[in-house]
Amino acid sequence: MTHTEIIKTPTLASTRGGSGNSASKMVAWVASRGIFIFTAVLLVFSAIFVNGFASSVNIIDVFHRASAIGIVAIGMTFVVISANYIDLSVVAQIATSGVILMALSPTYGVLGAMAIALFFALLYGLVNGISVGFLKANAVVVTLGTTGIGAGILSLVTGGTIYYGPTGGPIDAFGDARVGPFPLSAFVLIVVAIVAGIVLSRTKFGFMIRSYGSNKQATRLAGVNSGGVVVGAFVLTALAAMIAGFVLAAYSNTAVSTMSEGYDFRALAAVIIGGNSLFGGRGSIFRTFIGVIFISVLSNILVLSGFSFAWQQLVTGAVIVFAVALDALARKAEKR
Amino acid sequence: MSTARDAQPVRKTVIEAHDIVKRFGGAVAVDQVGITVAAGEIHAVVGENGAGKSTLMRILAGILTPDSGGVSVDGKLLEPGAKASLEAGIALVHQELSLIPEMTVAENILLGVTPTKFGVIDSARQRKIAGDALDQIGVSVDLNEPVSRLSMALRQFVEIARAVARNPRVLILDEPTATLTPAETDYLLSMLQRLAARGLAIIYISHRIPEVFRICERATILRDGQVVEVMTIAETSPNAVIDKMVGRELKLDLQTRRVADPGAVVLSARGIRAARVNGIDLDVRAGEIVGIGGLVGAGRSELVRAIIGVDPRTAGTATITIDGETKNINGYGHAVRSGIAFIPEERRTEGLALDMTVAENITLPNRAALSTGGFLQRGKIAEFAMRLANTVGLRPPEVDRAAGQYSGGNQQKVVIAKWLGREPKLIVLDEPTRGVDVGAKSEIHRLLRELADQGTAVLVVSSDLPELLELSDVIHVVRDGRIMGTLSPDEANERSVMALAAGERVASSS
Amino acid sequence: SNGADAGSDAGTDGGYNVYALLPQGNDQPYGTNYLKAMNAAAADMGVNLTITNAEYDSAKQANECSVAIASKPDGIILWPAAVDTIRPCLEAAKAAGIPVNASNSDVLPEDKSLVGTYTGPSNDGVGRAAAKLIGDVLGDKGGNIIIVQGLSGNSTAIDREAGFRDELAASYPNVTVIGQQPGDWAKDVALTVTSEMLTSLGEENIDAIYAVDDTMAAGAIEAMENRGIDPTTIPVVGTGNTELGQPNVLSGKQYGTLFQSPVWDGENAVKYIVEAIDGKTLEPNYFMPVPEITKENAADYPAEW
Amino acid sequence: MSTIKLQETQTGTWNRVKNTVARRTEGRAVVLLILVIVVIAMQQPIVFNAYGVSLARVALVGMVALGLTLVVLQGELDLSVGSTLALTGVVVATIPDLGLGIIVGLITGLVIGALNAFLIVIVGVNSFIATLGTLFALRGLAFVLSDGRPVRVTDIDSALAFGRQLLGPLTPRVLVFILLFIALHFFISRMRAGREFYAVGGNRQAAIDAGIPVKLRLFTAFMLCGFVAALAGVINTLELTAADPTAGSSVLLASFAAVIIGGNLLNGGRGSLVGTMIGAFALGLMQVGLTFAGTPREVQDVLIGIILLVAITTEPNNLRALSGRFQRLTQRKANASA
Ligand SMILES: Nc1ncnc2c1ncn2[C@@H]1O[C@H](COP(=O)(O)OP(=O)(O)OP(=O)(O)O)[C@@H](O)[C@H]1O
Ligand SMILES: Nc1ncnc2c1ncn2[C@@H]1O[C@H](COP(=O)(O)OP(=O)(O)OP(=O)(O)O)[C@@H](O)[C@H]1O
Ligand SMILES: [Mg+2]
Ligand SMILES: [Mg+2]
Repeated sequence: MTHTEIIKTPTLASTRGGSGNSASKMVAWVASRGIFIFTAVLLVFSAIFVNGFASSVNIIDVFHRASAIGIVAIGMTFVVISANYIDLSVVAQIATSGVILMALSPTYGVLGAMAIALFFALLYGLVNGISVGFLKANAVVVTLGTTGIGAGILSLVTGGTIYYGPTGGPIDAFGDARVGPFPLSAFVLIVVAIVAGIVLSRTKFGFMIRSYGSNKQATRLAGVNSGGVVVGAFVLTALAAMIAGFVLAAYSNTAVSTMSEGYDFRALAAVIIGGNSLFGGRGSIFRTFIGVIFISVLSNILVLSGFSFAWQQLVTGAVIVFAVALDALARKAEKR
Repeated sequence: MSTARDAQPVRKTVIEAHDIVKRFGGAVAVDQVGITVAAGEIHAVVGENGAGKSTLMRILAGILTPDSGGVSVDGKLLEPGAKASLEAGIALVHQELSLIPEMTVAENILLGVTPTKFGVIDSARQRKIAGDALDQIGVSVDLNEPVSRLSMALRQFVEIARAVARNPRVLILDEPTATLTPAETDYLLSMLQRLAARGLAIIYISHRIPEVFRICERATILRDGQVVEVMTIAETSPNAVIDKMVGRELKLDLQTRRVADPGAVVLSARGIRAARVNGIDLDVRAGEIVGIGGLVGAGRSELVRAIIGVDPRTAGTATITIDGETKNINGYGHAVRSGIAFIPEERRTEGLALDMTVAENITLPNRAALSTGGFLQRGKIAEFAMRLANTVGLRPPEVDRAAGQYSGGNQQKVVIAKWLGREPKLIVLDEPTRGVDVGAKSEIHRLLRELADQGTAVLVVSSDLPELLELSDVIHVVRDGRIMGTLSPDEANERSVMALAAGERVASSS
Repeated sequence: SNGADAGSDAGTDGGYNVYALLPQGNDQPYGTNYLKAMNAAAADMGVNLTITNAEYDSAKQANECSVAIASKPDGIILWPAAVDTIRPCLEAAKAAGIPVNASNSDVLPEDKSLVGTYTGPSNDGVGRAAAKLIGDVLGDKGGNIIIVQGLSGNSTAIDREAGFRDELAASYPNVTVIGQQPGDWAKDVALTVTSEMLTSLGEENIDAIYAVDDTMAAGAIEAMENRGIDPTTIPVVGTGNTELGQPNVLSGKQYGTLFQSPVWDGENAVKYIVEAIDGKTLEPNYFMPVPEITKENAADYPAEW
Repeated sequence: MSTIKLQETQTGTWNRVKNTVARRTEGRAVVLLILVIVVIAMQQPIVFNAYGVSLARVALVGMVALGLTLVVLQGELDLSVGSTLALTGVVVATIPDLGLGIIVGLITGLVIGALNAFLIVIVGVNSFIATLGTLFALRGLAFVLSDGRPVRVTDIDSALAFGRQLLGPLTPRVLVFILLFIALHFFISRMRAGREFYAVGGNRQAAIDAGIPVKLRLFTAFMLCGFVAALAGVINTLELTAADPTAGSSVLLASFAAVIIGGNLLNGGRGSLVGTMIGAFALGLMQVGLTFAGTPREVQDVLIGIILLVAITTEPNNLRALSGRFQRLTQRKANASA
């Protein structure tokens, strides 16, 4: 968001900047940054008390958990901030790009396959974006529809076939590649985060997305092609989902039509835990990134500590509830 | 007709508020305010935008709880909360319409007090009470019609009927005439006098001082959240009231604008048809201010919105000519790109992103100028926004404060400011000063004149006749989506405009 | 697709009308090949198949069961979405006089009387066989092992684990399961959780890994390779002898697996429902042979899925 | 006394009919239903002969949707219905005494609804987010209680008895479904508390200002929604004689689809249970028909996906927007050629 250094706002603080009396200001400040604090605490706690967490091999696993879902979440942030709640169709999108990469690179080469995947990613982005942006249809329903169509067709075409690449092939190599102690996919995640962050916070397009999320009508009446902005948001999400599909496929050197089940809500959870507003307008890629790190570390230490799947779900859900409740309280404190 | 001045002098106080303080964040909206209103009195509350009028009323109605101070009815202090105030007989007609679109007129009138038998709605009684309320204010409308299908004016009267249906002791109206035409306003005012005559205590908020002088007995004048003075209308003058409101000498130059030597045609619309617009031709020249008059529901907004492509046209073409080059206006985005600025009717929903800062709102239409290679230039934005904020006299001029925290008038200044940055060739304004106080209003008028003098073409829709007459070089009067007549300043006066608006064809020049 | 007209009572080409109520289909590798074989067999025997896929939603399968019964087919092949939930379906079919065979996942003992027969692997048996492979490779000294489970709550996964643990308890007391996480039938998930279990439990403390199918076994193996562990030092046992698993077995990276044939499964489901309809007397079970596969004999069993 | 006329009120029966139609929200749902019925009548008449089965499927799709509609009418969402269904199922099955189990199960539903409402109303979390959290948490709880495997009810025979046909070919599920619909429809159309749901969804600030107990209404809606989901869970468990912790995975999206196709506005304030009912019928009958025809599941998904897309993009308002753009395009061409 734009800051104006030359003007100070003494008493009349903006809804963004916390509120008048310093006590509630403190509360607001702490609460609205709660997720950063929690993440820090969680990391320290894990490093000290969770056996093996700090080991380099485990860091790699954490990043493996974080990269694919993180890339999706970062993409989805654009849809969320444009006040369109969620893109459910990322599930179908990830699987589509992953399967295309593994299934077609033998014939068309890795780049050829990626090009084809890109085509479908754009297709998803455009269909979703046009339906929501220009036909003014509700995003949740639209993407629910495109998921049914896309996943259905993918499953019809590929069945449950598991496509796998040659061991040591380029894709496998990418999946196993390390940069120093980190897996290559971690760097993909970070690069995507940085680029997305710049786009959202620094560019004209990002500004229009935030403005649209804040007030559709006013944005349109300012001469913004609001439909185009929405299409842009969904295309960015689709591109991210495509990259995530590549990363996920490369990680296990396999792809199957069911590979991305649950990625829709898990990605959204990351966006939300980061403290982005579902009402649109407010939020940042950095928040999403932190949200991703948080849930990845959480599930990692739950497994390390030998919790059963049941308890993992229970704890994750509880944490989401706690995080969002805190965010809501922060908002209240700011208002007061 | 009877005016409040003949009303008998000694009556018992019904509602009394004392030492009311309300802060929003650090901002003091209402500061140590007291007010007393007697039965049968119509009491005006006037003040500039942001003076704290609406806030005070919301406190009286128990919707906002004050940080300190209390409200008492018949000497009994009220519990906090809307329910208590309602039961005590305080009914508020909000500044913004607060009806439920998908509910019927009857349901809306009894919203919150729906009569029931064992929880089941007693629709017979519901309709009876609603009908009575409408009769009391003398408005006829189908009780089963969903409010979403009513005209703005009708919605305003349903609001009032809702307040009346709670047969209140105290009736508060916050700028009820903002969306009404003179005829409707006239009707509303005499209706209020009837209600007062029956012993109702009425608090009346308006920026239209003449209305206040017509029906009110006393006026509490607010400035910056404080009571400046409580005046007895009979013993004062409009200018005195205005001076108190504004707190400075303010001469309203009400001379109508000399006809500018019309420059080249900038906007030309031919055969425009759209929803509730039935074939309209009109031209706007450089340096000319063209006014559109008519009744609410006449389709004036629809007309201008159709011309510049905000709403779809079903037929007709509009062209804009800039330094000799003529372009078709295809869609709104195209219109904006070719130098048109539009200030919409619905400030809060269409004019501003309320939770974004003033600077961000100003950036929106100027994003191209304020970014290079797709990247926003933050430093530039700050200065740019500040300059415009000062140009329109935003108070306080704090461009990184959320726009929603400014009062109506200041919000409108921001809406205008953000367009000035584009140095538009044509400015279209729909109700430019609705709910804007006299001070801000005259500043906005001066601004528009200056723009016209600099050669900008201006198209104004207004329900505020004095404003229309004061500003316009030429006035088109619209009815049922058609131009009924066109009046030049020497022909134009309240009568001639209303006559056309009401459908009487009179001979008109051009 | 298949049997588009199976709804109508008398099969158009005089063959039997059979409903196959399955919990998976073209959305899973096994199901895909199971369906292929099933359709092929049906074509041979002139059976009109109507196939449903309940996606492991037992309520949905129950409704599909009543749909099937309503269209009065000659027989029903039922692959339970969750074995505990199918009693009402079986009773309704019995009441309607429609023979039902169970396929792939056997019904509970107390429901056995309600089905003609069961064809398919003994999932319990598969688990036991896996336990044998691991028990034998670890020898008398036994050791600590971890389990990479299938999708949580999935009945096949549950049955295999049960059989596996029973067999260990019965015959290999020195083998102890020290960790278990769900791999969701997916290689990437298996890869991550295996690696994490190796971290938390200590590579040196783990002597063998049981992954309840070969896809996840492949994940477990890659997890070890990523950490620079030679997979042959920690024997991995999977299930399926799949296209993904067999190369690992041949190369010795995966110690062993169990050959489960969707082809056998699909074919025999059809074969025996026809016999049931014809009123032939049937064994209570026709178990799919599930040979133990190791490096030695892997070549003799071409992968089917 | 003088009166003023601000708007011509149309009269005449035709206009009244036109208005009434114009006010309804169920248009597209009706169209779809008619379409489905016609196609089925031609392709799969058995769907109607076996109406008991078909109705059971409609009830399966529609019951949770009824509860969801109440929440949607207030402009909120409940993503946790699927998990609620699974959890209550497990609760019912784990309690030996069936009667007691059912009661506890239903109470569980109410408690979950109250919990969601608490997060949304008191704490102030957006309902989409809050129920996303409970979606995960409750599913986890169901797994914890059931140890991740199906739980068979102890008193199987009573459960079986429940599943049997009660009235002609109608199972208890169908009858409960119909009764529930009648009750809820009466509630939101005739009772004050229910009718005020429309106010809460239509203009919340106005509802608050009018003194409507908005928080109470929200609590009511979410608790009813939770209760209905629980009811569905109970019925599943009884019909299946066992509870599956993975149950209800498809419930959320199915009910959501029914609500949307039923013409309920997601922003709240506009819609009806009748619409949801029609939507459920359209979807349910279609699924049964496709099952009879042995259509692969994938094809069914694609079909439903297409229907959803069409349903949502043909929202009257959206259509208007579309036609507007179209006109502008054609105009642009005209201008270009001119
Ligand atoms: N919800 C709010 N949050 C923060 N500040 C507010 C809020 N509501 C009002 N204010 C501030 O309180 C002051 C008084 O606002 P109020 O709406 O009462 O003015 P008003 O006299 O009604 O103006 P107008 O004539 O434009 O309606 C203004 O400075 C406004 O910015
Ligand atoms: N008879 C009506 N039917 C439906 N909507 C109406 C009717 N009359 C007015 N409205 C709505 O009320 C608003 C005001 O009406 P409209 O804009 O046509 O009148 P106007 O001449 O522009 O007056 P204003 O200056 O108040 O906008 C518009 O949004 C219009 O849609
Ligand atoms: Mg006000
Ligand atoms: Mg207007």
